Amino acid sequence: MKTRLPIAICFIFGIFTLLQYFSKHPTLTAMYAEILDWMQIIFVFTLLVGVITIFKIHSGKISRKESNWPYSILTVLGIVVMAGLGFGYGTDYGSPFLWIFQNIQVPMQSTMFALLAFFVASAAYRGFRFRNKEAAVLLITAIIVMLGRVPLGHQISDLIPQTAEWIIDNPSTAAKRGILIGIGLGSITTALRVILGIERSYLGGRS
Amino acid sequence: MDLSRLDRRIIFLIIAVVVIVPMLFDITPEVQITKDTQQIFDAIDSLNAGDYIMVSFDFEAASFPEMRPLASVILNHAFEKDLKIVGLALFSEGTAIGYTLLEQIARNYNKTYGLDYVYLGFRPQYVSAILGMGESVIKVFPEDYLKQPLEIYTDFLGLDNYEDLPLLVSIADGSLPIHWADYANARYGQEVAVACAAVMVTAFKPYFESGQLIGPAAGVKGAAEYEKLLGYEGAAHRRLFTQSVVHLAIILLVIAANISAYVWRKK
Amino acid sequence: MKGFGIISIICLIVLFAPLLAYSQIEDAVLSDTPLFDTSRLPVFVASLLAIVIFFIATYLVKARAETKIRKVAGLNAVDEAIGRATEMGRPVLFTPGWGGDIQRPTTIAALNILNLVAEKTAAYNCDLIFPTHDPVIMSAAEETIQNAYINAGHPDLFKPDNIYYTTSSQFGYAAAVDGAITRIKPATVMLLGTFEGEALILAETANSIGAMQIAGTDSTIQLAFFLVACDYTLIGEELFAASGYLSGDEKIVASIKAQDYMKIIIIAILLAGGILATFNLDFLSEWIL
Amino acid sequence: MSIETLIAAVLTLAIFSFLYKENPFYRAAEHLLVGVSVGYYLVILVEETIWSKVARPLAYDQNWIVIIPAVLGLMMFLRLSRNRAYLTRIPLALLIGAGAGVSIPAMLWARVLKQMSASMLPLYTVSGMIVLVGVITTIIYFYFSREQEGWFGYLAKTGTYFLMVFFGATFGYTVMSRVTLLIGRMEFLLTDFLGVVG
Repeated sequence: MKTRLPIAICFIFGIFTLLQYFSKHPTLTAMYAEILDWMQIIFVFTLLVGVITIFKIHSGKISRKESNWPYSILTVLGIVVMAGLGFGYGTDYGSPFLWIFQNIQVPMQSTMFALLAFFVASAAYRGFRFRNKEAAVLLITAIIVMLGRVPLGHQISDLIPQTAEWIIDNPSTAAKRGILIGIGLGSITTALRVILGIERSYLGGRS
Repeated sequence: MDLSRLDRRIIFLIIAVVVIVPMLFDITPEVQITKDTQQIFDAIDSLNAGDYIMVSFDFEAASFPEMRPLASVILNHAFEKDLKIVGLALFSEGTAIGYTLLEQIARNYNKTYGLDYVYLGFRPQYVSAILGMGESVIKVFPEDYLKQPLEIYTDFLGLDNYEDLPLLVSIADGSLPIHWADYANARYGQEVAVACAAVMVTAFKPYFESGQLIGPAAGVKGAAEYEKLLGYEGAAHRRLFTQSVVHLAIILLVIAANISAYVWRKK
Repeated sequence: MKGFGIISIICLIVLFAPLLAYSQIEDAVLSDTPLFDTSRLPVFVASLLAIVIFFIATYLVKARAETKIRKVAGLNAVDEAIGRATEMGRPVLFTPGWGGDIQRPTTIAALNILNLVAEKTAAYNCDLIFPTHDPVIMSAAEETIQNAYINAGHPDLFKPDNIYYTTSSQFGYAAAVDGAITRIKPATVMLLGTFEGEALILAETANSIGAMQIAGTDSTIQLAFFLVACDYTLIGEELFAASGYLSGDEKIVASIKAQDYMKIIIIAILLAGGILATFNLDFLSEWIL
Repeated sequence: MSIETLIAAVLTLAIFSFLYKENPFYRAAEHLLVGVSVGYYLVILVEETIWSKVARPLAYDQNWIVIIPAVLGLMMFLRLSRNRAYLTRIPLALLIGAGAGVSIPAMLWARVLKQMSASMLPLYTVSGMIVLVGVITTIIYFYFSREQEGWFGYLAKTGTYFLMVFFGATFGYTVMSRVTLLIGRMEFLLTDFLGVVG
């Protein structure tokens, strides 16, 4: 019962959503929309569980005075203040909730994203080596495209941006399609294994 | 010394220097206009004063640095042409940013909210929002971002659905333009132009080739080209110089590492 | 089959509830719409074909007990990676990326690998840390890891606090995992799942503390970054084949075989399509789309 | 300088300090970012979903069906209990099963059929030929039931070269976006915060 019921539910919902794709029948479409709503509702409740686990982990750290416990206060405070302001004073333009979002959350998020420029450089520095023929192809393509995307490439020779464009349109697109087809096939068989209950470690069975 | 085993922090420092130093100089490189940017420019330029244009801010907060110059050129062009702008956002994170930007640029042109532009705000579940506006915009957005009923903006009552909308621009950092193409264009025949992050261009390519999407103006280079078409050299131009220097620096670093590794191996 | 009756009744109730909700839809619309949407015929044929091939492959593998598949470098490294962590007395960190949710087959494939990794860390008594951006993935991972520890005979070693939700914000997640990597200093970092912009941030940080990195994703853009920055990278489909490799389970190997049979058919169709297109006959490519 | 700029600049520098090494400033910023962003998503998602999809339908439309997903959702809380945690498998099974069912036709269409159809180009053009050879050899690279030796290995090797071109091109292409983001942040520090440029 502990594993059979989940596997049965998985099978029924899987088959239903699979078959629904092939029909525009309003009843089936409505059922599908309803299931999508259910999925969202379950997600939000699970988010609450996630928030509780964050609280548990951080309050545990604070009460046990584990290493770095003062930082945990910041996390707990962040959640409580944001939730309090959001539920209490709304999320509209000019609300304190939005003020914190724009002046605290957004700058930090975009700075995290900007770290990528540094990491791109260090990864390229370390990883782009003329080790063998494959690595050479990788290196040379990357350099051509990097040059071809800025005015500098034009200034050296018009051939650079043209080559970059050609590479992206032809050999690069071909490989991308091959990768996507492979991913498609892998996804389909994985999904089939899930629906048929072959793969079920997350449902309590041995896979 | 084997340069190829350099401490990563030295690389970081080099990158920081090559970003900061070029910014201190006011150098604007010569930009060549590509047909993609020309296409979206022409699409907006061919509209008549008083026409509606819908601008969807389809990006998240973290990518604002890349999207800002693109959003600026589009809004500048639209205000300059006296188009009536209808703004909205399909990512919750882009909502406030879109409004702030619209307000800022509107001020430069002395445009009035409710008369020359409105901001509808955010709707979750973009597919149903995109489809819904094909039937009725006011049904999807009964109120604007400022919580006013949409009916009070009499200048915008002429906009019922996509039929009254000659052009929609999606300013996107992700794959939302594909949804605009699949739902607004394929089903309702809505013309959709795209200003997007540079990384997304390859993903959209088939849609541009088949004419389902117009454009794109992509990344900082697209924004700089657009600035040139509008007849000024703004933020994107200045950035493009820095951008070139950084690209060159990364390439030189890679070459240096390779030469050093080769010499070291020989020893 | 005790309990089967109850199970079916519950399932039927659960499934037909939405039907009941919409039973009042206008009858005219109902009778006017055909049950089958003919514009989706190509996908239907392809799905049917895929399912049939899946069953044929399962039958063939069972009948011939043929399980030979070629080696994939990244997968052979998994054992080495866990062994290394055990030797160094440091944990393994596994994270499925910000781009996926539980509905995505990639996430399921990552959880399958997680299951096998967890059985090994349980056997070696090596800590396994699993931060994620999605609360549902957190729940599924906890279930997976707990079962793996039970199956490995070490339920006592299971630490639920090591599987945690960080935040749904992309760069909040990146900041949290980066922080965890630099503070915990895991010997091995496994980045398997759907990644977006955060991919290289995590890979480079893992490299900076000297961790061995095994990456694998279906995000084509991030593959390039992983390939340059990581020790081992599972490219696209290799990630899906991984659990078959690692477990050697007959049924999973069969599905890898099924993928290969489909590839033969796809190549044949592509060749035929190319030749037809050369003579300006587009009906094949047009029918497919 | 406004208080907003000062706060944003301090936090920006705290995150950038991670590049030197992990330190108390980064650690503080990281924990704050996690907390604030969890709060943000919590508020947005609860308002969008629990209010509009559960509470309102129950209160105004008397739509009793939403009790089922609400109960399934509440079952997820059993994750927090030691001996009833297995019951969370039921809502999980619904999510995983429905997701798997949706993905089969979607993946077949977008990832397989669409890509195939786009690759069927006339072979007398250079790009038609290259695309077809590239797609087929890449697929062969991913063929698992055969060792990559002999003529088969040769084809797979050709596939690897195509893959390397793709990875190189993607890398080069993406650098542009990433560098732009850094320039944006630096502009903020130099212009809005320090007032050096602009």
